[in-house]
Amino acid sequence: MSDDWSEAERLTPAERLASEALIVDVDGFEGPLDLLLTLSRTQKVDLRRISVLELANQYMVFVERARALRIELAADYLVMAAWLAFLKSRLLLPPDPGDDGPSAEELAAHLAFQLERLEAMREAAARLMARDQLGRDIFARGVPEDVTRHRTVTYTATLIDLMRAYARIRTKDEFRPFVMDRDHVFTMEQALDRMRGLIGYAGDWADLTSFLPEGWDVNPMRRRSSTAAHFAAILELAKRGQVELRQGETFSPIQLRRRDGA
Amino acid sequence: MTDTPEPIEKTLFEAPPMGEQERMVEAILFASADPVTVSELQARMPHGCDPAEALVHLRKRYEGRGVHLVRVGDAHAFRTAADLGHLLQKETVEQRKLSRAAIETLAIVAYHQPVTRAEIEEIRGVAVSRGTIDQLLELDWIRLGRRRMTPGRPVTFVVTEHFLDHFGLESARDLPGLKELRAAGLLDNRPLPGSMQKQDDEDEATTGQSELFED
Amino acid sequence: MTDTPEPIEKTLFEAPPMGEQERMVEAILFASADPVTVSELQARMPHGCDPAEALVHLRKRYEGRGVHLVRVGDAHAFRTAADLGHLLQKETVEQRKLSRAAIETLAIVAYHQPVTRAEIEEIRGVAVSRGTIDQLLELDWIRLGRRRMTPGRPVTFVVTEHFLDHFGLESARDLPGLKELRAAGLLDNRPLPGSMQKQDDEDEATTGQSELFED
Repeated sequence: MSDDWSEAERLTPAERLASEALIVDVDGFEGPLDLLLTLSRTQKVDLRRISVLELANQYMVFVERARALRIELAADYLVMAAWLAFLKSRLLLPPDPGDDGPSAEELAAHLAFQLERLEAMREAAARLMARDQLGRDIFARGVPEDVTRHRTVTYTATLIDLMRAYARIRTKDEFRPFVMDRDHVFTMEQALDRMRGLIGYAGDWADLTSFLPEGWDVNPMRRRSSTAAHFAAILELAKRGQVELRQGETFSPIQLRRRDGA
Repeated sequence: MTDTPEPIEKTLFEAPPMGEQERMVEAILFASADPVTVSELQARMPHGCDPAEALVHLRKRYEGRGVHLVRVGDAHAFRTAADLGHLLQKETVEQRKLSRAAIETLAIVAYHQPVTRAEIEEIRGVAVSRGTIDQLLELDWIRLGRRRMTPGRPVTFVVTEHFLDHFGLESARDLPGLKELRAAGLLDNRPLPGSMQKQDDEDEATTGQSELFED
Repeated sequence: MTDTPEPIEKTLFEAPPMGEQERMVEAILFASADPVTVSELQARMPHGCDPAEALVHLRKRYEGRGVHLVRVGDAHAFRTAADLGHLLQKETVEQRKLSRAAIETLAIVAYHQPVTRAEIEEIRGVAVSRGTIDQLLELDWIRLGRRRMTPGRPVTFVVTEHFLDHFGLESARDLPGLKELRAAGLLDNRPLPGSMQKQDDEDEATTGQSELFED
């Protein structure tokens, strides 16, 4: 490494100053290749004709400076330093005829290629970002009447769903007062009107059931309704003294007859 | 020359040509999320522009096109030509289940039609939201029937042909009765107190219902 | 007339006149914020329409206007003219600042696609953090491509249509300076001399890429 130091001493003071400035910025580098690319700019030549030997020197000066300043460098920076040291020695020594690996020049050319490629990508990225961008320079329709907004939602229900729903309501509502079906209801007023006309024919005891209107004796609900209405009607007539009522025993037929003199 | 002196401002801050102003208005209206007023246009465009005039030109340019320049209150916006609206409806059919309220309401209309909103509410035991009725109307499953000849003359609802079609029914009379619902096990899940006595009621209900559909 | 009978199909399923088709394409593209493909247009338009031809007419019609018809990959969209962007800055939604690593990675994916993570790292000379890739995926600027047919079958990354749309590119072939970079050999995945195994990777990469840009 003392050899490296002597190399480093050959750098101009300006170069040394520049590499020290770089150290301050060490966190800003995106890896050793990025650092090498920055260092290569000091050579102010086409990357294809860059002196890799010189670049290797600059890099090693950078690493040494960082070490002197007790700056922790990431491992990949040190790996690169080791590789550059190896490359440098290969470049300086005459080629070994027995070595069938890549030549030092090939390795150097590859490093130059890598740098050039990275530089090219960096420029391409800059050009890309400088393009007119959607939402910044170019704009899409502000009120997209997009099809997604016009998406038709179809609601589905099967007959079973419908039946279940109805069944659910009906089971839920067993205790709901049932909507009166007027067709099946015989009111007391109706029965009273009717009985007033009929009692004239009830000279003798007759069952109340025989006074029920036609068509109201088969259907159970109709029968119950008319029976109740007529029962209430004859109670009213009895109260007014127009009829007499009798019932032999509990649950036996109720009988009525016209009260004489009424 | 002295009679009509050119205002100095005009020469100093020359407005872009009208064609250019038209392009500006076009781009602003296109990109804006809301309709844009003339004064908003003016504020965005270079000094001396006449957006009102540019709008006139632009409107003419889009006449008969697939997109029109329309006036929305005080503002202006691009809108799809009315006759092409159907192209924007991509058939992404998303199937959703009807809400419980909606299906119950529908069932009541089907079984009790013609039925008023108050009657639906009485049967369901809860208020029926406007939205539920609207949804069913929109789906074309129910429609307005004749007004009920009772105080207030409330509107009634009946099911539509489309409803019958959707549910594969020839007529509303084909709806399974309560007996069939019970037979299908749909009513049996909750034996109720006094269910013996209810049996009659149920029969009654079936009868009543068939009468209901007779007219 | 009798000499050249009109084919029956033509009379039965006559497509709308081209002017009408142009209006339709105009309406559909105007209504959509995202680019619409020709096949999507075809699916929405009446039978027998030729949206590709309508697009040619429409593009011409909007030349020099404030709004342009642009091509994005296989799709088409209306976009405001770039020179009017300054009038529309108000609409800008502040965009997250991309890190330098993200921008470079994006450029590498765009120019070298399909590219593996290892290749990106080789080009940049540094590890690519998970977060960088995630950010680009999230922006929908890159997506996973086919797996590379090399040991380990690594995934590759390619740019998306959305990327093209964002940067106003018709296709990845239109990336600025692509030809020059390729001619200079800077898009080659040149291996470190002496590493035989890398050779295969390179062939794959080159093939993959040329395929991508050829079609």
